[in-house]
Amino acid sequence: MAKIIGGLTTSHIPAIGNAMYSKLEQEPYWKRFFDGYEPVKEWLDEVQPDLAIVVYNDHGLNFFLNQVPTFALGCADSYQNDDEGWGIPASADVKGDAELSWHIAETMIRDEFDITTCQEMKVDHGFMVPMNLFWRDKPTTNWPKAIPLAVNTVQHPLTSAKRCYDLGKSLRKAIDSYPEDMKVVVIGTGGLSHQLQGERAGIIDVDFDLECMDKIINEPSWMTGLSNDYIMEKAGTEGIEVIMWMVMRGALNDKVNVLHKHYHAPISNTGAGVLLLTDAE
Amino acid sequence: MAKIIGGLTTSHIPAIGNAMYSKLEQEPYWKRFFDGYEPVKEWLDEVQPDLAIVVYNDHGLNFFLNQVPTFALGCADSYQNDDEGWGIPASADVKGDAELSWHIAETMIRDEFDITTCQEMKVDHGFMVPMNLFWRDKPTTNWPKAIPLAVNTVQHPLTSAKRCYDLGKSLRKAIDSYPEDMKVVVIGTGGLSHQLQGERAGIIDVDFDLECMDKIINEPSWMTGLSNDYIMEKAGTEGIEVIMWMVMRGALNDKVNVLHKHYHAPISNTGAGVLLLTDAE
Amino acid sequence: MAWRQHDYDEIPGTYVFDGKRSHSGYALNRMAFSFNSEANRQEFAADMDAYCRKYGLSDEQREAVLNGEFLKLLQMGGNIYYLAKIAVFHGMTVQDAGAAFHGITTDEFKQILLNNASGFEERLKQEGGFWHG
Amino acid sequence: MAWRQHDYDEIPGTYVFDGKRSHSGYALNRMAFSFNSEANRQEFAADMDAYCRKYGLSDEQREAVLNGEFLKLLQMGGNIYYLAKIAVFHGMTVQDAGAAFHGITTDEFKQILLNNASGFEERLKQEGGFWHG
Ligand SMILES: [Fe+3]
Ligand SMILES: [Fe+3]
Repeated sequence: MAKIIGGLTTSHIPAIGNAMYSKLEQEPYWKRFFDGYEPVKEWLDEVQPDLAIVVYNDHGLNFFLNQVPTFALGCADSYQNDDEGWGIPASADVKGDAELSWHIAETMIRDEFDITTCQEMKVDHGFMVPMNLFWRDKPTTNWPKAIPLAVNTVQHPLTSAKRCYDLGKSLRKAIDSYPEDMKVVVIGTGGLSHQLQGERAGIIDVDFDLECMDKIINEPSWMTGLSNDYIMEKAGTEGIEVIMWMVMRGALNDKVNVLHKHYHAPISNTGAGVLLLTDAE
Repeated sequence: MAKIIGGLTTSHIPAIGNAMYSKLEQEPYWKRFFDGYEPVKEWLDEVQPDLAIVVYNDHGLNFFLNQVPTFALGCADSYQNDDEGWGIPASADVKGDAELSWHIAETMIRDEFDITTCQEMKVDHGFMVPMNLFWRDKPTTNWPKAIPLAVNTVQHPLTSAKRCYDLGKSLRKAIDSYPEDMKVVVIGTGGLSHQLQGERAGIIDVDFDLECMDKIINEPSWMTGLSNDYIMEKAGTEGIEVIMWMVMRGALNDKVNVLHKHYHAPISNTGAGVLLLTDAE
Repeated sequence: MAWRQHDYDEIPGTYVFDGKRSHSGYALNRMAFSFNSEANRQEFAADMDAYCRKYGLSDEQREAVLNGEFLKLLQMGGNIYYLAKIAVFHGMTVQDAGAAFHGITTDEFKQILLNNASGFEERLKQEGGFWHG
Repeated sequence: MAWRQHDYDEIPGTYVFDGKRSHSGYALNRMAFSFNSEANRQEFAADMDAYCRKYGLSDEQREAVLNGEFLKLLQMGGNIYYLAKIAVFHGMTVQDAGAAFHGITTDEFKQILLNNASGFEERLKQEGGFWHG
């Protein structure tokens, strides 16, 4: 049977992608940030997951505003990165698993989530930066397979932290009922506090970020009780991405073990948090 | 305040569009079918709705299989018909109401429906045939505004009759809370029994169709209790479209007045039902 | 890994268009979707074989397209609404396709439809309540 | 009919990208989306004014694009992720844009970020539990 062996979180901003592309990991500005991923990489090396479910938002590569799905699930055998307008060369394709994707789609729709199924899907930095952060030291052929799960955090009205958490529970049900032996990790990406736009640009709220990290670990119901307005007020309009971490959290047990936590700020305009959680009893 | 003044249902198959385009309404094959719309047209003439919400499915015009939303709501100021591959000239654009659409989107997403918002949307025969059936005698400039609400009934897994009914309730809430004075009708389209594909093509199940019509009027909980497998077994794989009638039903009161009902079969491959319902106390 | 089974797989003569079918028919349906454009229809009509190859159809799919074998196309992942866009080139309507699925003439197929619906006006009377017409 | 008000409209210096904004900025964002393609970027760079007209921007939007006035573009319905695709042509990063929103230099903006985060390592210690680094 398939099994979720862990939940990870990370920021996914393009600046991190640029830093990796330009090999700045050991520069003073970046070193402490990148060091925070080393224990997770070691753990991944040890457990060798077969597949990663990457919960992220598209920022205008695959989805334009003509058609914005609240939840979109990749249902293809591979996913393409592409030019987002900055001329950065596209990464290699990431291998998917269409059978598992459709099984997840069936479970989620039966659980009354109104997802969009995507048999072709370009994946932007929101997906590629996390994959690179966790697996860049390996040849692409050794990467696990991946399934993109895109959450709309761009075009309001947005779904809620609670709905994301509930979607995670449905995702868990889907994985637990998949008959193939597979080790799966779920990666919640985006956040933490940042606001890119307007006269309020530049928000970083360390207190809020640390409270989120603590509550996501120990008291997810605190997070599911927050309104989007409240999160945006505290963490900035782009900080709302943190609701995607709740999909990962919903896919784990009520109680979790914290194998790793890390926080750094600022990275570009953002407070950056890393978690590695596994099911406790 | 805006108000839902009635719920309508109709089939939407291309053959009906062809018959109107070729002016076959008085031919023996078609006459009884088209006669069934006359009382509804008279009622519409009398009540003059400002806007129609058309619940339909796209059959491969706006949505390809690369990206199939379970529920997609038009959020534009106008909607375009276009060539579906048969070379039939496109109808005139239909005027939308983006403000109301976004209000509906906000309500539905708050109510935990994971809809896709569409600021550009081509509308196929599933949308145009019903509009033409009800308003073709008027110049397009005198048509009400319309908002397309597309339900995936093509790419399985599909949502359920129950979920459609619940979406209708959220739609009702949205209309009831919209501050502008507007008279709105909700049109559930598609069905009734038909199967276009496979060695079982040609299903028409009059008993099931009439039972559906009766239960949709008097006992919607019967319909919400049906599985998609059961509906497809009885009404054919394309007969599953009847779940879209439940969005209309959910938008009305528990008890309704039947101002009109009509049934005819076969029309092309289909059992064709018409309903005009209004809220009872 | 095998695709999962579903209860609806048991319905005879029926090809529920689920992920498995859509996955196997993706190139075929993608080609059919392109026929929404008149320019593409002309290109296809001019050289159907080349157009099928351009869209990456399997050999079996390509042959079935060229021969207008719609039951085969259905079994190879064609969706009925997309197949309708291909049927046009064989001068076929959905009713002709329905007949082809049965291996009968269109007139015979239409008779089945009439038979299936026969007596519906009497049923309306039995049903009671007001019915228009 | 006026667009409905929202609680988030009260957050100062913040332009929540909702239906109202997206509706007013649709042509602008559509143009920015086209910059995902290198060919389109070249066409835009060759004649920005003509390209803006081709995409149906309002006069105010077009002028703000040409002048790189990103606060105005935000106020006229530009989405920040799409504006980032336009900022490239003015040699600007999101941090430069952030500074522009404040009317300060990028170095000053970066200092604000550092100030906002300052002392976070001490906070981690206060927070207790194991933290890496
Ligand atoms: Fe992001
Ligand atoms: Fe239909």
